[in-house]
Amino acid sequence: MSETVDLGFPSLKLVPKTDVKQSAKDFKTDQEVRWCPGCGDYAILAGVQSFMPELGLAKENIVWISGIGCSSRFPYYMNTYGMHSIHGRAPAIASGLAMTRPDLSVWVVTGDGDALSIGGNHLIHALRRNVNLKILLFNNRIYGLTKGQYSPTSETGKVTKSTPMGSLDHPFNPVSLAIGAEASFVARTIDSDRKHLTETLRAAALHEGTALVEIYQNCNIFNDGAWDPLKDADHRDSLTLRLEHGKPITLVDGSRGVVRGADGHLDIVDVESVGIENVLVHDAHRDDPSLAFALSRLSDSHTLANTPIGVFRDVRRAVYDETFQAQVATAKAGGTADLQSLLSGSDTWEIA
Amino acid sequence: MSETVDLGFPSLKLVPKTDVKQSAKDFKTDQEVRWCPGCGDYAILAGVQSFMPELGLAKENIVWISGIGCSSRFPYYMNTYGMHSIHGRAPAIASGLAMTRPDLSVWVVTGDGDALSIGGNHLIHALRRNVNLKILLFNNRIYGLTKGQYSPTSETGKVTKSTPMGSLDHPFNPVSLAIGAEASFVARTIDSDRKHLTETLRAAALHEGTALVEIYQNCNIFNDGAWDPLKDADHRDSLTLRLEHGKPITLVDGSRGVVRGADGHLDIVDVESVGIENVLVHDAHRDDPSLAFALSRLSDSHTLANTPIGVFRDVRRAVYDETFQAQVATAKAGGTADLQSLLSGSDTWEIA
Amino acid sequence: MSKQVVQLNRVIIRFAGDSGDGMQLAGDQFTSRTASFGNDLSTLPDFPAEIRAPAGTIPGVSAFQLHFADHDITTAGDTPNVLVAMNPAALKANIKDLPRGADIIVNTDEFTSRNLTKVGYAASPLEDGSLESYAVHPIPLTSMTVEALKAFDITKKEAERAKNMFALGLLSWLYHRPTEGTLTFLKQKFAKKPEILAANIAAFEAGWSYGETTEDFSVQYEVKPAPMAPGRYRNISGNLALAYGLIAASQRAQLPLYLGSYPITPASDILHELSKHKKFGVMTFQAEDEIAGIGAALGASYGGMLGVTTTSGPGVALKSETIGLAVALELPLVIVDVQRGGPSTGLPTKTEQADLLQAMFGRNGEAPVPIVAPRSPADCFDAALEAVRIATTYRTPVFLLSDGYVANGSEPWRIPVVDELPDLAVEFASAPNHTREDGTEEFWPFKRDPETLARPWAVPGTKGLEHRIGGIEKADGTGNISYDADNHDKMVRLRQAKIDGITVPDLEVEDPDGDASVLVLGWGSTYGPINASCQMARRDGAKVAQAHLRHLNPFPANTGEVLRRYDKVVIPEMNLGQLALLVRGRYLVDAIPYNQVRGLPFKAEELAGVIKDVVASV
Amino acid sequence: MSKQVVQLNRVIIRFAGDSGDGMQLAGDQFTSRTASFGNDLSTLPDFPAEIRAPAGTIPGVSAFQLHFADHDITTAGDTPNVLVAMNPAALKANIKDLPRGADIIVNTDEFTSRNLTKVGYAASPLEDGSLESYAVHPIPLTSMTVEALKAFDITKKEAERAKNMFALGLLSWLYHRPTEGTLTFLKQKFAKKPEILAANIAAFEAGWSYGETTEDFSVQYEVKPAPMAPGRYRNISGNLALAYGLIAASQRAQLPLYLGSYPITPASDILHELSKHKKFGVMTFQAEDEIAGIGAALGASYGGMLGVTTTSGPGVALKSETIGLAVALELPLVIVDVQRGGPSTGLPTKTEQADLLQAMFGRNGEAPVPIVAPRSPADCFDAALEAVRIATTYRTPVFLLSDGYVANGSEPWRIPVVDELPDLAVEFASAPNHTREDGTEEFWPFKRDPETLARPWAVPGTKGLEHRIGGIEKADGTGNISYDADNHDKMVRLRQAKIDGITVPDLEVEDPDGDASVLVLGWGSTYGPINASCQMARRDGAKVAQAHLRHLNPFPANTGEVLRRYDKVVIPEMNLGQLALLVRGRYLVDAIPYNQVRGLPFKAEELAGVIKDVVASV
Ligand SMILES: Cc1ncc(C[n+]2csc(CCOP(=O)(O)OP(=O)(O)O)c2C)c(N)n1
Ligand SMILES: Cc1ncc(C[n+]2csc(CCOP(=O)(O)OP(=O)(O)O)c2C)c(N)n1
Ligand code: SF4
Ligand code: SF4
Ligand SMILES: [Mg+2]
Ligand SMILES: [Mg+2]
Repeated sequence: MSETVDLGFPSLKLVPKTDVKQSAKDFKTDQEVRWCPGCGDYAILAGVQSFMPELGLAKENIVWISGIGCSSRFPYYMNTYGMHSIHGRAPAIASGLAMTRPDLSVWVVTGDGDALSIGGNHLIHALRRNVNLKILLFNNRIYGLTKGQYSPTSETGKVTKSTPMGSLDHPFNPVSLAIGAEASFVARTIDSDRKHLTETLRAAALHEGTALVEIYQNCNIFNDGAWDPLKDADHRDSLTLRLEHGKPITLVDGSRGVVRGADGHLDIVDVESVGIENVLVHDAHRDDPSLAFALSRLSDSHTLANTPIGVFRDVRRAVYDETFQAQVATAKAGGTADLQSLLSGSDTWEIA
Repeated sequence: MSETVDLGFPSLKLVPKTDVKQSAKDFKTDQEVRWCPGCGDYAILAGVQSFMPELGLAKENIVWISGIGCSSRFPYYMNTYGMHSIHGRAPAIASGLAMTRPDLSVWVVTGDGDALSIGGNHLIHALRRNVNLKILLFNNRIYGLTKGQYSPTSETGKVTKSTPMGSLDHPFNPVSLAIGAEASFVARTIDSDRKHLTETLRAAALHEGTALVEIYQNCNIFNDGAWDPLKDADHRDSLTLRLEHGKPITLVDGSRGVVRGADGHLDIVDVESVGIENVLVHDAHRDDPSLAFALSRLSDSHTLANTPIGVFRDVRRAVYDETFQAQVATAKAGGTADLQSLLSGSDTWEIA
Repeated sequence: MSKQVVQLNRVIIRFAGDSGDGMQLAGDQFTSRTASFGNDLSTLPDFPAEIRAPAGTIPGVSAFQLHFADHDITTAGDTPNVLVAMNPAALKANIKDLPRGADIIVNTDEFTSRNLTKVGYAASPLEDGSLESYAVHPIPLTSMTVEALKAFDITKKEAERAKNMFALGLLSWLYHRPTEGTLTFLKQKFAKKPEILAANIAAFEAGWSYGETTEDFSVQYEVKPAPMAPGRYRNISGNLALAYGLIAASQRAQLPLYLGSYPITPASDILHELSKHKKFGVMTFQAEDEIAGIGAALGASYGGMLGVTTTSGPGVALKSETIGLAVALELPLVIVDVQRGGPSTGLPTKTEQADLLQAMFGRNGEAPVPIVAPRSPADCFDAALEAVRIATTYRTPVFLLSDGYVANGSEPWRIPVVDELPDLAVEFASAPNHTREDGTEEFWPFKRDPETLARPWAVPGTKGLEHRIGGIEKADGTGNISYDADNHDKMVRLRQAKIDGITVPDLEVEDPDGDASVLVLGWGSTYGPINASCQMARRDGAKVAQAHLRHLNPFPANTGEVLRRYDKVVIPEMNLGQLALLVRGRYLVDAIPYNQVRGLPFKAEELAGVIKDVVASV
Repeated sequence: MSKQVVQLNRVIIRFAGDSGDGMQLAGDQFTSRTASFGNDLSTLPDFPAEIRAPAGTIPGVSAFQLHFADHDITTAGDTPNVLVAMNPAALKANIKDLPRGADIIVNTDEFTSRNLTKVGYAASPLEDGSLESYAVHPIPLTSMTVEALKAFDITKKEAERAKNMFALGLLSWLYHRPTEGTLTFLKQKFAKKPEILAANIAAFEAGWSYGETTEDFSVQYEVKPAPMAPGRYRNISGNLALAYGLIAASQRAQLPLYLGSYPITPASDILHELSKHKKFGVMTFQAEDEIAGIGAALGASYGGMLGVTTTSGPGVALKSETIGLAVALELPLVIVDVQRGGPSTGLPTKTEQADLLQAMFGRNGEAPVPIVAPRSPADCFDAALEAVRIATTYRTPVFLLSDGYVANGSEPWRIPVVDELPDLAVEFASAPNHTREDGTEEFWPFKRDPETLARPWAVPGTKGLEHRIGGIEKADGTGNISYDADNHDKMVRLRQAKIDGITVPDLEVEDPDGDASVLVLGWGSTYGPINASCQMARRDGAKVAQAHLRHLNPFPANTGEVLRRYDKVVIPEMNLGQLALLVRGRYLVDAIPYNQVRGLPFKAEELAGVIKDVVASV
């Protein structure tokens, strides 16, 4: 694993550094991993475990908090502090921890049901507050742990145990939702693409504030192949749009790219016909989230054509835990805290 | 009140029509209105009561459902069916009613705390599902009923009882949030502008599916003047952007208008300098919500400069209650429902 | 070769293997055949919370137990006569439950040293003599299955997967089970995969033949059909019976059924089942969470549907506030709680009875809710009808308190004749119910029926009855908001009186000799084990009576009187004494709680011991 | 003109007017002066749920009652000696509580025919003789105030608003109250509005002078200071005392206080208060809902903070699931429930004790939580310290069960000396606590302290103690996930034993003559009324003892023994008998519940009657 000092991770500036060399193995626990063989969660776990040393943090200052779902078993397998909480509430619990303990690096693992169904409210509020949390949303478009009901990201018409005639709900686009909820950082990556996963985790870790990373994850038992078009070697490069700050936004195979149409909306056209210099250049740091939002709308929820992968948005704005702690510090600096005089107040009388 | 037959209200096609001529008075109840004198809720109530006859519906087929908050007292004052439920849950309760009773016109009244704080999750899910509900969100940027704590729409830095040193949260923009949550109809209007309020209610009523109407409302007790810049005659016309489908988007006074900048994002410029023909024309019916989203970002949360008012987005997509009822109808058409044979199943034996 | 046939009264079989070994399926099939053969039976599936827990580990073991007999039985049995152990973990996890002499069929292919170490066996129990008090049948199930299927055009993995069918075939032979149903089932299941179908059938037949040919099995057993009341029967699980009960109630009430639910183990199957029956007008809505689920159901009830919500304990906790609203609104609503091990996430796939007090009291303020609990899988059907009767008659939310054991267990069910089911017809309000002093008529949403104390159910769309309801205290009668002190006191008492006044059948006592001095009182799924244990205790001379509460709120009117008839009352519960607290507090009877919180039903024999001790102490 | 001065032992004053009339403020000021004058006192604010309910209506009446005396008192009093009625609604709403001969000061300006009709007075009660058994003082309060302020540069509306100061001035004169504090208060309040300040002072003085000059008042009253234990005193309300108690506990425990909360009446003021004290390291977080509020608090507790959440009944319902998680995680957490009228939204601004059973049982599974309840406003301070002691010592969520009466009422409080407060120091785990067979050391998050059964609190950031916790059942000791049946049973019992084993002080009995045959048992805010009623009953010769439970779970060890000492036990509660159920169920004592659910505290006299009846029946 590469040196860690360079990156600096401003978001983790208050977290103690490790003084030993770490490897992925240091982040493994002795607990048996209880996912189905072949589950995409394994790849994500391995990716995270090998990325962790890069942070260079004291292991004991890292905390993983999850809700409930297959994905939410994650903390048991990370040899750091961890809490497997209750369904949907991890962002709230993690917020309380992160706000009060700036010396910790707090990570949340959640699923498409956990984060977007029961936990939707906590998620959008964490995003707008911009608490220093890194939220990994494992999206398999299904409820895994409860054995396969459709989820808020399932495509309309999905036949599941609870929807034998097909689901009716229009799915959320987690990236659009997050941007609408004032997110300062939103990215998307894929379980099977280790390199991209690592890059994305790094970008999230570097971000100051809440970072939401949507990870397309395969549930091979209840929704096998949900993301196959983006994975199989024959199609993926012609379906996936790579978002890289400062680079033109094109499909991985370079054939088609994103341009701004006459009426302002984004089109996907043949790169050759317009010239690469006319392809929209990605700007993840724009204050105005409208471009990021527009990019999030390019993909087709059924065919997955034109699915952007990478960092949609990454901007710096006030971080909740910082301002939260700053108010306490200001108050403390403003005078001594004398409990006795607080209790007494100003209006007292004496009985002899 | 004008004739009603013309409008047709496709969203209400299954709701029985009235055969008597109604007036605002028909929608008043005998209950004393319990808002503070001067509260913006009065104006909205009056506006709604005088709009109602336009729908031409049988009064008994209209239902108002609310959560908890000052605004949520609304149903008590509407002489229709109504339920004052619990904090944040009105969209869920109303969804159950609307889904099962296509013959009803179901309206939800909620506040910025009720809808966006405790009720955020139900709101975003109602929007993505597109249940045939009209949701009026009274936004006074404060918790009124609990006596003045900041709300999810309060500007950052707001000093309230719970935030003596100023609030830290970055506010939600309800329109952006709704669009991120896949809303098919989003509009904004102001309590004091009766004409615009009525127009907006009409547009919402015409919409098939969930319509979210954000109404800027003054709480003269705990957040007096929150929207004053958009109300007082001296400033409002130079701060408010009027959104009207098919018309160029300009400030009400016409001085400045919205144009698409070179890098694609929206700018507000002197109309004279660019010419009115170059000002962006509003298109509320675009499938792609990106323009509506970009428009929602134009206003400044503190100064209220460039606040768009009107219908941001109004598109037709599958309406949940329709598809919901259609599945039931299809199933019913597909065979007779024989309870006895259901109970028996296929694997039985007889004991003589 | 025709073998000796031994007649047995009853048999307990436990299938155990990895989560992926198909034990639940094998168990289900054996059960279905046993049912249609006419035995009485009772089943107990027991599986881990993970979808596929780690292979070969003890926590990963998935088991299915079946008890069948030529007479009336009420439990899935304590100690298996036969254990099918697909791997060392399955053996280790289950051996302690086996009586000496029990048959153990082991899949020797899995007894590799790696698998043995994984579960902490130093040496193979098949070889170290530790199993000598059992009748061990070591069979290379996997390889024999693969061998039998080598002619088929399927992968090795697919072939290996059919080993559960081999085991099922063997067991079916051993207990003389009919085979046709299993074949029909396989044909349906693999209709679209003919090769796999053929392979599974072949595996099943190979297992059957193996039994017939191997010398390892010298006898074949037979369990005669049990005498049952005449009628048509089927086998049914609790969740299925509960779903059918709700559908039947909806039909009998002529109210469309609307389910608002959020998936949670072990309740999800009710959602799954109900969502299949749209043709009965059943509407199901998978909501964003439990709160929305019950909210939508309440909204539907308000609109005149039969609103239902299904969940388990953690979901009930989330629904509490809305249940309180339903109490205040006085609208019908059925809340199904399929209890599981707690607290918190607890043991999601295990059973427990620890939500009784949550159901009674888990809301702010005085908010009484009736509670009905089924006693067995088939009884879920009747209990559902009863819950609906109470909800619609009294305009109140009702708890239907099932549990994991009842929900997943199954038993034979005499199929009811639809026309004989209770008539649950409901009347909506259609006209004003109050005359003002000036003679004008008006509608009072909180004017009560003098007998039931129920308020009128006036659904939107009813002309002239427009009114508003809400969670704030309402004036008696008019339903307008009221902060009046006396009115509040009155309304609190009226709501309580309404629930207290619900007519429920008297508590019945089973005391064959009529001279018992000790009463065993239970509720819910403990019925079976308590019944079995009382029978055992009686066989050993103990004078003991049994009574079982279906209604936990209100209690039957004669409850106090019944309890006071006995010197001692024992209350066995799968919690720390919840019914005991209620009964003691209400009737001041020094009831003795006997509690286990093991995620599993009581063992009848153990419970019989407890009962005999109490009887002896009188 | 100097008037006759009459000495009184005690006085009860009730201020009543529209929500906008400033009655709460006038009452508060009168109370503060009375407190610093040295009387014992007790207050009862009573206001509608609306911010400004409709003017002139009965539901819109806002009242403030103060009872003060030259001796120890414990209630805000039953029957006011003086009523200040700012309008006809205030008169009508309160007249029934007045004893004959009571003084009524009415603002005649508001007795217009429109206002009279609004509340259903056919004729003016000031003129129709209906008030002849009272001493009515008709005063045009509004116009006199406006008149007195005509020199000021303020609007008429502003002048009218000062009428509460006129009334306060008059009452202050009537009861010889010091004036300085009121002037200081006004100076602070209107520091930025000098004209308004001057006007308010002028109004106050005008009221005072009016008393002195008018012939309507011929006597002035004096109530001597009450003898109290030596020390420095202040007046304090329950919510404030509770907030201070939490801050003090945080300081004494050296744990930063973290409040995660969502506003709700009547608990919001605790959030407001705590948010002012960041300099004590107090952190407050207004969350998006109750679930997030408790979630964040639990997260903070996990991180080593003193996690607290504050709410009222409907909020508790929402927090239930997370409370269950806290029970499973065994982390300290204080849950403050300021009870209000229920069920559902109920009566948000009124008091009730109907959340006791919710606090006990409102969660799935066996999830015991200790409960502490303050008995009076000042006692909230001590109760908060006690709740924190239990939470941190036993690593458990704890309920602190206040109510609207205690929260908003106030009384004199002897200011504690900080150094004499209990030491609540906590030790975090810092090293491994278990030695493996091979001699290596490791950390077991669920290895318990043998005495308290508490598990170690190992906060993130502690090197070498990395571990994972969660809501699934954990293996005893290691804390690893465990689905084992025996382990679950053991863990359920261990969690229960931990709570049952909490050391709490014995229940004390107050029985001055030591020969009582009847015990009155209470909990929470009923202390004052029960105490007063027992004193009344004793004065009338009834032999009665009083005991009051501060700890509702676990009960003090001697509770059963105490209860059994008496022929009869009466349990008065502002619910339908919740403590009574627990006590009866636990101790099989035939305790007699006496219940009122009126949103208001018991009246001592009424309760004394009940007690005397019971004593007479023995
Ligand atoms: C309060 C509550 N409601 C419901 C459940 C049941 N439940 C557990 S996980 C889950 C959904 C899991 O879906 P997702 O978050 O997508 O995770 P996955 O299993 O797919 O990784 C549900 C409904 C629960 N544990 N708690
Ligand atoms: C479960 C629950 N939590 C909290 C409350 C207290 N509460 C009532 S209204 C409200 C906020 C109201 O704000 P908003 O929705 O903006 O309505 P407004 O009063 O401003 O119209 C709160 C916190 C409650 N009634 N129920
Ligand atoms: S059910 Fe799906 S998501 Fe869950 S562990 Fe198995 S493969 Fe993974
Ligand atoms: S508090 Fe504010 S929002 Fe509520 S009624 Fe009064 S003015 Fe209106
Ligand atoms: Mg999922
Ligand atoms: Mg508001």
